[in-house]
Amino acid sequence: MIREDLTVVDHTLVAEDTYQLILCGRMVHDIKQPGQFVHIRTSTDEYLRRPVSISDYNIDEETITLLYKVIGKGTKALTAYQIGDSLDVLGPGGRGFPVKARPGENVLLTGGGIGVPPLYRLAHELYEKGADLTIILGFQSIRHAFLKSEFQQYGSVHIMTDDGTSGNKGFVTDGIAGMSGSFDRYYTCGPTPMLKAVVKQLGDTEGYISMEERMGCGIGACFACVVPSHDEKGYKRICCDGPVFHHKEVVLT
Amino acid sequence: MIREDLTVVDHTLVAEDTYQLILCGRMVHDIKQPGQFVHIRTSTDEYLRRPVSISDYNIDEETITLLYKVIGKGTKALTAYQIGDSLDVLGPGGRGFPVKARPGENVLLTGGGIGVPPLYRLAHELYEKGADLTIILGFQSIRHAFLKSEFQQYGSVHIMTDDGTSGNKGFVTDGIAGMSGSFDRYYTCGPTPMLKAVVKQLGDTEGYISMEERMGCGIGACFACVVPSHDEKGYKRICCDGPVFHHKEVVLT
Amino acid sequence: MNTMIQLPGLSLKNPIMPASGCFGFGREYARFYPLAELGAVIMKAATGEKRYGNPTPRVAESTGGMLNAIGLQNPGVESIIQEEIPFLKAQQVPIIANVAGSTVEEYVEVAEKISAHVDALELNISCPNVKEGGVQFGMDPVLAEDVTRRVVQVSRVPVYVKLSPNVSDIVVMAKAAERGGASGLSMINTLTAMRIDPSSRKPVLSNGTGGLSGAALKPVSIRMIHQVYPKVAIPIIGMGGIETAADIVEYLLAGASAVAVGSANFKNPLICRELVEQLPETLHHYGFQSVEEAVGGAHRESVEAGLLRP
Amino acid sequence: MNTMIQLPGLSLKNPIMPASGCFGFGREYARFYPLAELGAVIMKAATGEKRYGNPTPRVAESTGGMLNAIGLQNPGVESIIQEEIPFLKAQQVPIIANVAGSTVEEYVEVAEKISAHVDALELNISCPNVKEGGVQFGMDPVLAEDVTRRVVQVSRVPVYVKLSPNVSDIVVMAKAAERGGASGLSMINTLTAMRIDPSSRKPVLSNGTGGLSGAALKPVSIRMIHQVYPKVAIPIIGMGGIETAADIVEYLLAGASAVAVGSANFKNPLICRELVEQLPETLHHYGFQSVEEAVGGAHRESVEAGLLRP
Ligand SMILES: Cc1cc2nc3c(=O)[nH]c(=O)nc-3n(C[C@H](O)[C@H](O)[C@H](O)COP(=O)(O)OP(=O)(O)OC[C@H]3O[C@@H](n4cnc5c(N)ncnc54)[C@H](O)[C@@H]3O)c2cc1C
Ligand SMILES: Cc1cc2nc3c(=O)[nH]c(=O)nc-3n(C[C@H](O)[C@H](O)[C@H](O)COP(=O)(O)OP(=O)(O)OC[C@H]3O[C@@H](n4cnc5c(N)ncnc54)[C@H](O)[C@@H]3O)c2cc1C
Ligand SMILES: Cc1cc2nc3c(=O)[nH]c(=O)nc-3n(C[C@H](O)[C@H](O)[C@H](O)COP(=O)(O)O)c2cc1C
Ligand SMILES: Cc1cc2nc3c(=O)[nH]c(=O)nc-3n(C[C@H](O)[C@H](O)[C@H](O)COP(=O)(O)O)c2cc1C
Ligand code: FES
Ligand code: FES
Repeated sequence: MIREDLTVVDHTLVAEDTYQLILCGRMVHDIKQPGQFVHIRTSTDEYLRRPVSISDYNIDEETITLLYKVIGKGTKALTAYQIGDSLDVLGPGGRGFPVKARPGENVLLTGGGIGVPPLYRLAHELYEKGADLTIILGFQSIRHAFLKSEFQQYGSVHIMTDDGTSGNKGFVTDGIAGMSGSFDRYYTCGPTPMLKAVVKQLGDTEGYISMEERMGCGIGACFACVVPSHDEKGYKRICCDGPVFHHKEVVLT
Repeated sequence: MIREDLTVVDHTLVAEDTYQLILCGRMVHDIKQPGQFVHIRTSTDEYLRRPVSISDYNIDEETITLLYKVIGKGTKALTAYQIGDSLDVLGPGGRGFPVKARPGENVLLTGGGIGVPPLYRLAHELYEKGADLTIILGFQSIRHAFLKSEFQQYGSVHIMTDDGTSGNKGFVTDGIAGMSGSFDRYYTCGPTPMLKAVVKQLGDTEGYISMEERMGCGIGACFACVVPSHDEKGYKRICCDGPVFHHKEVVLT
Repeated sequence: MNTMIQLPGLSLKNPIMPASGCFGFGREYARFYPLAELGAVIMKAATGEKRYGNPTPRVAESTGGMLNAIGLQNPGVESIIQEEIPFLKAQQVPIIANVAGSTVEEYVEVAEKISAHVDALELNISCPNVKEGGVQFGMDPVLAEDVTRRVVQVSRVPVYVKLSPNVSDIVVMAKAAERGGASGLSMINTLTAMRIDPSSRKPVLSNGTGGLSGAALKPVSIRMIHQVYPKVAIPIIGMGGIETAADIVEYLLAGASAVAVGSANFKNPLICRELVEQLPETLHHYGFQSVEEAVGGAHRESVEAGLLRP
Repeated sequence: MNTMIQLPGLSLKNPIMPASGCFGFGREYARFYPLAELGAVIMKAATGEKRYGNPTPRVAESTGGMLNAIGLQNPGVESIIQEEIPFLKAQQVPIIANVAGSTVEEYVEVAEKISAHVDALELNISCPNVKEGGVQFGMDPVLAEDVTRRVVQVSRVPVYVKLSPNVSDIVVMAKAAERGGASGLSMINTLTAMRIDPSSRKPVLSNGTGGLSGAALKPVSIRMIHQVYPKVAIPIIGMGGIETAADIVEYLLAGASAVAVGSANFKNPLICRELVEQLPETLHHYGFQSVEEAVGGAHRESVEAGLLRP
């Protein structure tokens, strides 16, 4: 984990209010797993950095790819960065997805909205290990969808939209319900209500969920980002013990 | 008095930490006298605007010329504005110098440091009325001096520097002491200690002084910028009753 | 969109008014827009005699806010009645007089005189910038109740007591004002603060301390209004750091029925007018049909606070 | 430049330490720089038993600052002594333990146990984010004096009492702590505050209120330290919104002998190290030969505050 001024090498709108930001710097060498995140200082006057998942990276080119959606002040400020600008980033943070797959295993990836990006690198690595991937991505509407075709190189992609403007109408859980056969493992990232529904639906299947919570330090020191856990300590910090947890590790409230 | 987004048409360094900023907009048509000022919002997060004197203006080109010195946060922020940028300005504010002169009258202008700019337009207008101008400008050193040659077209210019690197060594009051003959009228602008010394030195000569004080509203509503006065009300507001006062109007403390 | 709001003595076409001390007696801002567009105007503090106030510098900046130590400079109640109120009356806007003093007698005298000419009083027991009077009444519930009662007795119009945030328990002070007969509360005045200039090694303000206002103060004010709202039966005029229409919604939700805008007038002399224009759309955006519907809203929502990702 | 400062129980190579709760128990920041560079480390609050704290969201932003309602989450005093202090000891940096509790007994128990392992205690009677205990001791001078006395009795190391800004009269609280036997004061904790989200219509923090920290708080803290300094004979550790070395000089001038840096660690995890590096030059720039020379400086300057234009 380092603090580094990364250089913006690309910044493009990929869907409504959603941008792809490619940053260049040495930080990429510290990435250990898909699903880790960076903690970004989006402007100089804010006390809180913004956590954004690493969607993809390239060691040779020393680039990290992020996808973010404009929600409030911080992500709005991010949109102003142009190619060549430098951005104060802390990272890579946290523990990502354990990339577990034997050739031929059936693995399910489900992502909702801006929970989709961290699954992208994960899909790539699972695919390389020979897993059979079923990928269900949920978006508000066709205007909000992204990474659809990119995911297709790694498995069979199913799009769900709230309004049915792309793929099937419904939530990712409706998508899961429509699948035949069972899964050896699943990975999911999205808003907490979605995570809860997915975890419930998939019962005892081995699952890994990526959580989110408002963060302070982003490195484990302030206890802003805790989630209750089943172990003796009673809590996990999303920023350093997570954001990815085994589905039985934490209590989803 | 209006609030207007003025366009930066020129911005250059003219002396150490001192910049000339030329702004374009309709505001220029409201200027009534030399010595009025504009109240600038130098960045979006600050509560207080910064008052800066109008040094010169051009009705035909709709431009206003300011000269400012970098002192702190606000003036530092000003330096970032580039040609084409727009700047939120309130003005023209206050009452300037009454331009009183009969041909041949001996008129003294004394300015100290960043108190020099408002005298520039004044010199121009007094000159046009046929006054004989003696202009004494005080600066810290030659590196801080500006407008020297520009003033020469209007009268005899005497430079005083604290360190003697340009003109004579000493304060503007030393410069005044060195003048022979008497003056029909004087105008002065600079730090309060200088104003006090000048007013004392020139005794009963009719004089006009331009004052400064930290401002809130800049339009007369908040009473931040008062100076005690000799009238029944007991005070004057520098932002709207001034910044220029007859030397007997106010109490210099 | 219905932005009207009825408060004791005040029938407001919208809930927005300039805060006391940040708008003088309205003359200067009337050059920028018709004051009739405002819900009401709260005048600069009035005292019994004219006051010069504190030595300068009287204002300074701080992160997200500003400090002031004007010290209640004003021309005195008689002069305000004769010179200033007629001007404001001609603008066709409800007038609230801010009443200050060093003694209970002075408060009573000012209130009695000025209440014949305005729609409501804002009893300023919270000015941190004067040596005597002012905030001492605002920090002791017994004094606060007493001065409120005596002012209410003589006032011909409803009295809103302006509370100070410089207290351990704002609810105690609010209840004291209510017991004293206040028709409403005005929350809040500035928080006592100081900046020291490392170069001069002295406080930036001549007075040493000054009052912190502006956005930095907003979360403190919201907290206090949220605390007080369920504990009193009288309406609250909320203020502190309002700069946007969304800020106003935040104040309404906390429990304010109307709001005052202070320091932001210095940033932008047109701010009050702009907020009046923007409020209907902003209320609509957040799903409200009227100002009234939003008042106290944060006390009624029962869904859990949490992070819902779109 | 001499940046050393001697305080009861603490021999600091420089006056800069991370503030309690913003630096955990040091482990995370030790990955960024050697903690030995710091004047001292103030640990996260310790309570008798482990505490989970408040539900999330626990942090929010506000203009010029942030709000938190962590709720004193910590693994409990025994675990801190066994798991955390040995790590910090190995870093060769003075350790201050932040002691919290819901009852006087709990404070006493925690202080007694932990004081055997650290260089000083910071008695936290000012946490606004817990339902019982904490700040109630910090708002009542009788309770404050009592808990201080009892903690001082059992503590093997000097006790610094951490005051709350949520009071009407900070001097009364400071004197109560001094009477109780405090060796020093720590000023200040966070100011109780709230933000409401106009979309959800609810407070942004699950706990409703939270503590305001950061630059927005600085002028309040400076004011309080400036008020307290001439009224007590014990040293003050100053904090609230420190982000630059000039901020530190401002705190020293107000009367602090050392400072703590809190929220700014979240902006920049290397801030404390950077301030340690910058302080000597900044002190020199403002004409000081040592830290000590600056302490309380604003109380000694006699030239008039005013605007001197260069
Ligand atoms: C581990 C992790 C990974 C994430 N990855 C991505 C990603 O790849 N792409 C993406 O667009 N978003 C991602 N998010 C969500 C992203 O952090 C928020 O959308 C962002 O912080 C919003 O900031 P804002 O200033 O625009 O919004 P505001 O609402 O103005 O922010 C106010 C505060 O709330 C916090 N906050 C608001 N929403 C969230 C949220 N959903 N999660 C955590 N904190 C929040 C902000 O960080 C800030 O401190 C991730 C969150 C976490 C915890
Ligand atoms: C009527 C008038 C005309 C002026 N004309 C000019 C000019 O033509 N050129 C020029 O360079 N400067 C001029 N000044 C001074 C200029 O306003 C200050 O230098 C400037 O405000 C400093 O702001 P800052 O943020 O850089 O400094 P900071 O010290 O960071 O400012 C902090 C606060 O103090 C105020 N302040 C600081 N110094 C002064 C000062 N000398 N006078 C009034 N307020 C001050 C600032 O406005 C701000 O509110 C004038 C001042 C007045 C009152
Ligand atoms: C320059 C200035 C002068 C003020 N004068 C008064 C006053 O005379 N009477 C009063 O009750 N409040 C006075 N206040 C306080 C404001 O009315 C208001 O309560 C406070 O500033 C918070 O609002 P704001 O953050 O929008 O400025 C003054 C505030 C400022 C900034
Ligand atoms: C996230 C967070 C947690 C805190 N936890 C504690 C704590 O456990 N004990 C304590 O005494 N103060 C705690 N504080 C208060 C700080 O120590 C400090 O007094 C305050 O934040 C002001 O300093 P700052 O503006 O530099 O953050 C906490 C502050 C923050 C922001
Ligand atoms: S954000 Fe500070 S512990 Fe996770
Ligand atoms: S600055 Fe407000 S009255 Fe002059």
